[in-house]
Formats: sequence, C-alpha cells, structure tokens
Amino acid sequence: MIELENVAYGYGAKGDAPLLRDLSLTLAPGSFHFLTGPSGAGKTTFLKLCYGALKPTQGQLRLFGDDVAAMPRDGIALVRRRIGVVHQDCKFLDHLPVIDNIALPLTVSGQVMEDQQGNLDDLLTWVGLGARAHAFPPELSGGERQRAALARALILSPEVILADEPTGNVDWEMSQRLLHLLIALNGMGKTVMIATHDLMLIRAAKAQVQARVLRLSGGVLQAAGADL
Amino acid sequence: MIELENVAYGYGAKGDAPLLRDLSLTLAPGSFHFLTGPSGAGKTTFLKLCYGALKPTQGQLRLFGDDVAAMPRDGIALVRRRIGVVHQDCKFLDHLPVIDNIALPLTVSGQVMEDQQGNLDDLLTWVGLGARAHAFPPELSGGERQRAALARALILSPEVILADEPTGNVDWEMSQRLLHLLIALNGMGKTVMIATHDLMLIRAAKAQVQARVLRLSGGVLQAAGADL
Amino acid sequence: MNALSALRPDPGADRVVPPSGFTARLVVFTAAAMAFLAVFTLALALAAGRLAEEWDSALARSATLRISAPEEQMPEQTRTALTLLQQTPGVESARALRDEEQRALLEPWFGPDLPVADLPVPRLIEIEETRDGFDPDGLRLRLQAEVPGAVLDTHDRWRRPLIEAAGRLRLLGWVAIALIGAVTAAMVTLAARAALAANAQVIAVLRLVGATDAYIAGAFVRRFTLRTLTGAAVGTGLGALAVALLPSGGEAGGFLTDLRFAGWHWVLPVLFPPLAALVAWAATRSAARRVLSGLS
Amino acid sequence: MNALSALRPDPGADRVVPPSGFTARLVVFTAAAMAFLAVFTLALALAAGRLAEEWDSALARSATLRISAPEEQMPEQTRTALTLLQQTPGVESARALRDEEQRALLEPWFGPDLPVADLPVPRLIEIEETRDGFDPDGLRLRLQAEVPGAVLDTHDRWRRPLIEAAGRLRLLGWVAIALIGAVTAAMVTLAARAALAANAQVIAVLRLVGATDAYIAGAFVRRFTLRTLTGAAVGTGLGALAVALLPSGGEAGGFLTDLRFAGWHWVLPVLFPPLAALVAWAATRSAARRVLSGLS
Ligand SMILES: Nc1ncnc2c1ncn2[C@@H]1O[C@H](COP(=O)(O)OP(=O)(O)OP(=O)(O)O)[C@@H](O)[C@H]1O
Ligand SMILES: Nc1ncnc2c1ncn2[C@@H]1O[C@H](COP(=O)(O)OP(=O)(O)OP(=O)(O)O)[C@@H](O)[C@H]1O
Ligand SMILES: [Mg+2]
Ligand SMILES: [Mg+2]
Repeated sequence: MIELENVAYGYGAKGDAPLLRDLSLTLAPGSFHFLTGPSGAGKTTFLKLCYGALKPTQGQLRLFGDDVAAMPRDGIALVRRRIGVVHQDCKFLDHLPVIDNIALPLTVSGQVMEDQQGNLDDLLTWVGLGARAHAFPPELSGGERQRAALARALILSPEVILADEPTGNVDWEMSQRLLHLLIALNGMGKTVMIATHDLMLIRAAKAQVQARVLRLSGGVLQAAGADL
Repeated sequence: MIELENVAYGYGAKGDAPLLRDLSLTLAPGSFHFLTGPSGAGKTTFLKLCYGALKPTQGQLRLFGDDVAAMPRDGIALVRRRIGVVHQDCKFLDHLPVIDNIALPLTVSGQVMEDQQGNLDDLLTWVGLGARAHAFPPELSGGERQRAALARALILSPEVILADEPTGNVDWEMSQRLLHLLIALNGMGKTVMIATHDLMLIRAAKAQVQARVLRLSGGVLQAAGADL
Repeated sequence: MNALSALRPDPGADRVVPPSGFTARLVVFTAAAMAFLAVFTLALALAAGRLAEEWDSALARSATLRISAPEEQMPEQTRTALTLLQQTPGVESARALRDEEQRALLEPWFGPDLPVADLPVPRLIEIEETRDGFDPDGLRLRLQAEVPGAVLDTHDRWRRPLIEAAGRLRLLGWVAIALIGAVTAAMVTLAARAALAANAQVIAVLRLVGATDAYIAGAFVRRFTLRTLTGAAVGTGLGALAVALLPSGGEAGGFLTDLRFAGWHWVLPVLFPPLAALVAWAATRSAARRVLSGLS
Repeated sequence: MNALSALRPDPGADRVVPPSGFTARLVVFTAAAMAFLAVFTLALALAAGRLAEEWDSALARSATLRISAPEEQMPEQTRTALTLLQQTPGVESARALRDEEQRALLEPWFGPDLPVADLPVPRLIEIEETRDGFDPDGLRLRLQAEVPGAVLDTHDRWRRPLIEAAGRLRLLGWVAIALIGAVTAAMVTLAARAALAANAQVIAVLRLVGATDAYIAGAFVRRFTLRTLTGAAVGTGLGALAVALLPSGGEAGGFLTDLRFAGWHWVLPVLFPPLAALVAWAATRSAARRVLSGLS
C-alpha cells in the first residue's frame, strides 16, 4: 500500500539537516501501526508524506504502487480518496453543517450523498455526533471536531486510515470507543496508522490487536522500547 | 477575581434546556483548579464565560468585581488583558512570526515589545520554542502551537490563567514541564484553571499543589470523585 | 471547461465554496455599474457618430455655386455652369435657385421687400453631391475656364470643425468604452484572486478530501462568471432603460439631445453581458489556475 | 477616530492586519481607474461648459437691428434708433455698420462687386448687450412706435439648440462624475466589508488577546483610506497627464477639440484624491463598525 525506501524530508527553510531521514517502511494491507515521538519530532510530517501532501526530498515513496515523485496533482487527489486522514488540526468548511462536511469526500468525488445515507448515519452514531449532525463546525467542541474528522476520514471506506492524534481532545471513554472503531475497521482488512502521544491508548490497543509501535526521534524511525 | 452566582448558559439554537446551569463558583486569588468532564460537557463554554467571551443567560458573573452583563465591549477587552487564556484551538495570526504572535497582547495594549524582550525570551525558552521563534504559525507542529498559545497567554503577566486542554497535543515530558510552569506561576500568586481530559496530568499536579478538581457533567458543576 | 459549461450549475461543487456575501456583491455591483456606464458611453459615442455623419452628409454633400455676371451674360453662364456640373463626376444634381428662394435667403439681410429681379444679385446654383463627392479643386479649374463669373462655395470651412469635434467625441466614447471594459476585466480578475486568496483554507480542505484542481477551479469560475453575467445584465438593462427614457430633445437641436439608440444599435448593448461574462470566465480561470498551482 | 488621524501610521496596528495582496490591489486599482475616468469626464464637462458659455456670451450678447426705409428717411431713422438704443437699459453699445462692413457681410451672396451704396439695402446696426442683456420684447415695442422700418434680430433661433446641447453635455458630464463617485464609494465599501469578512478570524484572534474595537477598526480604516488615497492620486495624476497631453485641436474648432483644463479648473482634479479618501474613510469606518458589532 504505502512503501518508503530511504526517504528523507526537510522543510526548505531549515537549510541544513533534513527533519526526517532514512525512513524505510512498508505499510502492508491489514497492518496496524502506532507512531509516537516527542512534540516536533515529525510525526505529522511523516503522515503528510504518506498521503502525498509532501513529496520526499530524497528516496522513493510509493502509494498503491505508484511513485509519488512522478505523480501529477490529480493523481494525488485520486490517491487521497483511497486514504482516510484524520488531521491533527481538523479543518472543516465552516459554512456547511457537520453532516455535509463529513460527506464532503463523497461530494468532491462526484458521488451522491443520498446513496450513502445509511453509512453516514451509522458513522455519526459511532462517533457520537448523531445529535450534532446539523450544527456548524465552529459550534462543535474540541472533541466533537476530532470525532467529525474521524467520520470524514472513514466515509469513503478507504483502504488506509491515517489518524494524527485522533484522541487528543476526547475523554478516556470516548478514546476507547474510537479505538474500538479503528480496531474493528482493521479487522475488516484496512490498514491503520495512528500518530499519538497517548501511551495509555497504545497500551490499551496492544491488548486487543497485533500493533507495531514506531518511534520518531532525532529524525529517524525506530521500533519503540519494550515498555510499549 | 472570578465569581459565578447561579449562572446558566445555553446556546440559543438549542432552544430547550441550557447547556450549563446552577454554576456557582469563586476563583479566589492564588487558587488552582482543574476542570474535567466528558467531551461536549461544556468545559470550553465554561471558560468562555470566565473570560467574558460569552455572557450568562441567567445568574450573575463578576470579573474583578464588575458584572459582565453591564460591561461594554471595551471593558471586556480590558478585562482580557488581566486574564491569560490558552484556547483549545490555538488560533494565531498566520502572517506574523511566532514571536510576534506571542507578543500580540503587548502590541494591542499599546506596549512596546522591546521593553519586554527579556520576558519574551524567557517564556520562549520555557515552552521550548526558542528555535522556532521566527517560524510562522502554519509551520508549527500541533504541540508547538499549544506551547506558543500558552506563551501568548502568559506574556502580559495576567492575574488569572485559564488553560483549555493545554497538553492535548504534547508528549508526557513536555506536559510535565508545562505543568511545572503553571504551578510555579500559581506559587507567585496567580489564579490558575486548567480544563483537561488528562487524568494523569491531574494526578501529577495534585502531588505538587493544592488543587481543586471540578467535574462538569449533565450541565452542572460537581466536585470530582475521590479517585482524583 | 469551456465558457458555456461555466454556466451549467453543479449543486455539489457550488455548495462547497462559501457564499462570501460581500465579494459576491462587489462583483455583481462592479459588473452592473460598469455596464451601466458603458451603455451610457456607448449611447454618447453613437449619438456623436450619428451627428458627425449627419452633418457630414448634409454639409459636405451640398455646395453652392455663385455666378456674378453682367445681366445679359447671366442666363448663358448659368446654362454653361449647369451643363458642366451635370458632366462632373460626383455631382448628383445641380439646380439654379428660383427668385423666391433667393429672396428667402436674403431676407434676413434686406427685409422682405427686396426686388431680387431688379438687382444685380448673383445667381445661386445648389449642388447635391453623390456619396463619394466631387473634386472641388478640379471643378474650380474647369469653371474658371468656362464660367468666369462663378465662385464655388463648398461650405467646408464653416462647419468642418464641428464635424471634426463630433468625430472626436465619438472616438473619445469608444476609447472610454474600451477603458471601461479593461477596467472591468481587471476588477473581476482582482476580485476573483482576492476571493481565491481569502478561501485558501477552503481550498486546502477540498484538496485534503481529494478534490481535483479542475473541480475546485470550476466552482469558483462558475460563480464569478454567473455573477458577472448577472451584474452586467442588470447594469445593461438599467442603462438601456435610462437611455430609452431620456427626453428626445424635440426637433430643434438634434445634436446630442437625442442619445437614444437607433435601429440595430440596440443590438450593441445586448452584447455587453455575454462579453463581460466571457471576460470574467477567462480572467477567473487563469486566476484560479495560477492560485491553485501556487498553493501547494 | 477622525479622517486625518486615519493617515497617521501606527506600525503595531498596521502589522496585525494581514497584507491581503489582492484586495489591496483591487482597492488601489479601483480608486485609480475611477479617478482616471472621473478626470476625463470632468475635462469633458468643463469643455462643454466652456463651450456653452462662450457661445452663449458670443451670441446672446449681440443682436442686429435692420432698418429698411426709403432712402431719404434712412439717416433720420438710423439716428433715432441709435439714440433710442443708447437709452435702453441692457444695451452696452450700438453702432451702425459702415458700408464696407455691410459689403463684407453680403459678399458670400453677391460677390465682391456689389455697389452697396447704390442699392436699397437696409442699414444694419450692431448691438452689444451688457451682462444682463436687454428685454427684446420691450425694445421691439418702442422701436415699432419710433422707427417703423426697424427689425430686431437677436440671433437666438439660429444657435440656441447648439448652446442647449453643449449645456446638456455638461450636465451629462456632471451626472457621470456623481455616478462615478457613488460607484467608487460603493465599491470601496464592498471591498472593505469583503476584507473584514475575510479577516473574521484575524478579528477574533485580536479580540481574544484584548484588542478594543477602535483598535481593530482603526487598522482596517487606516489601510483602506490610504489605499484609496494612493489609488485616486495615481489615477488622477495619470488622467490629468493624459488630458494635458491631448492635442489642442488648433485654432479652428474650439469645440471639444481642446479638453485641457484651463486656469483654476486645474484645482478640481486635485480635489479628487482627498475626496476619495474621505469617502473611503467614512465607508470603511461604518463598515468596520457594523462588522465588528455583528461578530460577537
Ligand atoms: N510547513 C513547515 N515549514 C517549516 N517547518 C515546519 C513546517 N511544518 C512543520 N515544521 C516543523 O517541523 C517539525 C516537525 O513538525 P511535525 O508537525 O511533523 O511534528 P509532530 O511530530 O507532528 O509534532 P506534534 O506532536 O507537536 O504534533 C516541527 O519543528 C515544525 O516546526
Ligand atoms: N457556538 C455554539 N453554538 C451552538 N452550540 C455550541 C457552540 N459551541 C459549542 N456548542 C455545543 O455545546 C456543547 C459544549 O461545548 P464545549 O466546547 O463547551 O464542550 P467541551 O466540554 O469543551 O468539550 P471538549 O472536551 O470536546 O472540548 C457541545 O455539544 C457543543 O457542540
Ligand atoms: Mg503533529
Ligand atoms: Mg473544549
């Protein structure tokens, strides 16, 4: 699905050493990964590489078999429909109600929302937003935004789910619930990668699913210590 | 400092029962409070009441002795200079570098940035943003944004500090460090209130400071259970 | 996407771009105001043009030949002159004025009782030119030889400056219309780019959920094209109405007192809205492409 | 905040509002283009006005008295008429034309050899009016009684329509300038409101850190006022330059062939930029107040 070979990435401005280097990893179909590391280590940057928002400055990155370096912009748009992303800052279209925001991937890929109504309702219930479906994004609480972002990431039934700190603003029970949803989706064959600081979440997940924990530190990717 | 008497608040649209009701609380100078509760319980709404962004629909709310109901808009602007707020969504002016964003409360209150340069540098070092001072907000990682928001809240040496989920996006070490900063400020007589889901953070704090833990649930404020 | 498909609505894509009240109103208003100004300027230019043409044809196409000769040679010289004129290319018709006509012309100077017949007044011959006109210098030479007492007066020096001025006014009008068009195009482009820049975050969200550039650009282009079309149609309509309601100025003047469109000229303002929409389409499309390839 | 303080920079407040490239350019460009158009329209209106006045004073202030009488009564009647005219209020001077002058007037019709002295041609008296003019009907009545052979010709009916047309053109010009001014004001207002709406988040951030409404409004108002001033100054400068560089049109016509400003008229375009800035200031200020009290 997603294959990195000696990938490096640096934000131009910094000049000298790249932020990330020597990244080699294959996200196999059906795998479950956690990505952790201190604030500013490059977790979000790593995920951005994985969904084609950034292109490696070195090395090779293949999404569904295609090299991103050679991919036209529209190609990346199409790839994004196969990867559901929960962004750390959860941006929405503030002029559309939550339900339309969640259905946005359907809209822009030309699918009719009505056909997916059942799917949409199920998702809203799962993330506990049934009652807030017709509110506008600025009227949501922090945790509600994160849950809406998760629902939006899942609406197209993507093959890969990349979640960046999906539980940073929700309480423990809700985070358990969202984790169960992701584990269930993984059980249906989806590839899942979660970037998080929440070590308790990782521990809880490892009790339920075969998950690999990766740690970004000093710009390189390592397997996490035995405590996780 | 901040006194609530039977305050209720409801977002107009919801119609029926108010989101929050029967809130009575006094944040005495030098006190340390935690506010917890499930996602969507109204923690952010409660803090917004405390810094005058929302006005109670019922009851009386006094900020530094003045009733907010009777306060003109400019009065609220002045009150805000005495209350440092870390917002959950940490919004910045994207066209100004981090350092200018952190100094923004100085700028809008007509103070000269140079006079506070030492203060500013100390703060940047404390929150670990010394190296990123001249980056622009969109170039920050999630955790860096939260730390910048905390620095901005503290720049005017406010008497009250309200922090909404200030550690949702930072790792454990960093969250301990930020907690120490807040505890140190509390030691200097500042009033602190932190809204958080992070029970581990609350536990860590209770070991170091005399903190009261409040829980919002079902729209009312309760003292938290013995486990905290 | 071509210009026409920009008018076909796409409810999905149209909703994802925020309504942006004031930019919308700004574009509609700009298009309307500029179209209104353009219609008025057009009316002025056309009226000036009509005037120049009228004067030109009324004056330049008529000339007067004045024959002063001793009484006895008069009939002979008049006849020679008429024959010569009839043979001159560019002369439509030539005719000696009757006594009453000459008297009417002289009345302002001499009063009604002038005995024209008894006076040594010159004989006046009125010449109508064809479209192409005759060559006055050639005619003068020939007259000099055959009708010594004849003086050709082509009226030119009297009203030529007026005709020139009307022509200049018309030119000024067309230049102003071109200017208004260019200004409108620039304003729509800038408004479109401002709207795209203001919606950078919307564009980012759309990109993240897998929208293609064509989809995003389409939503903006459609909106701006439609708004410009609407605005220009309203402005043109109001302008045309105002022009049509202008007082006709009566018979007297004729000069600029009747700004109203005549005949097929009504077609010209009708062309404004589609032209404006086309300009807006092209401007927004290139703006959208530039902005979209600029935002990563 | 008053209009002048809107021009005093406040480096802090000016930085907190994002530069917003395209809205800025849009405002500067709009102001410039509208000022340019306005300068041209002004030049046209002033030229039309000059023309109307010139014609009016040249024509309406002169009249002709024509006396037809038997040869022997002529000197007597002429003298009576002149005396009478000198006593008429509103008549500046009156003077009988000399024979050569009458011959020159008649030449176009009769050729140069006309023996004016031997003909029963009427005597022409040229009348110059004062500024206020005389009462033609009253004069006619008195003449009828004392100089039976006199006919008063005030030239009115010949050129009145032309003067009227020039006056109309001038009116049209002023209406167009008022329209351009109103359109500019509306555009600046809409652009300001669009910018305020696009910056809702910036405003929210500023509020959260304790900025007062006056501070936020000031930053926007200052910016729009300055931009409008700059744009209008550039547009006015270019327009005035273009008008000054227009060909003078030579001596011949005088009618609209010389659009250039004359004398103190140069002051008028210089007023445009400050006027535009004042309009922008008022428009942005009310827009900012409305938006700021709208956003909670
Ligand atoms: N667009 C950008 N331009 C320049 N530097 C950037 C940009 N985006 C991120 N950075 C920097 O790169 C580093 C890694 O950022 P990233 O967002 O990947 O961190 P992260 O691991 O997700 O951190 P967090 O846990 O705080 O979200 C940070 O120091 C950040 O400031
Ligand atoms: N502007 C608004 N208009 C209408 N409803 C709102 C608005 N803001 C918040 N709400 C609703 O009020 C409830 C409480 O929101 P609030 O942000 O206070 O929750 P919270 O306790 O901070 O939650 P979280 O832990 O997820 O941040 C939520 O259900 C939210 O959807
Ligand atoms: Mg991150
Ligand atoms: Mg909250």
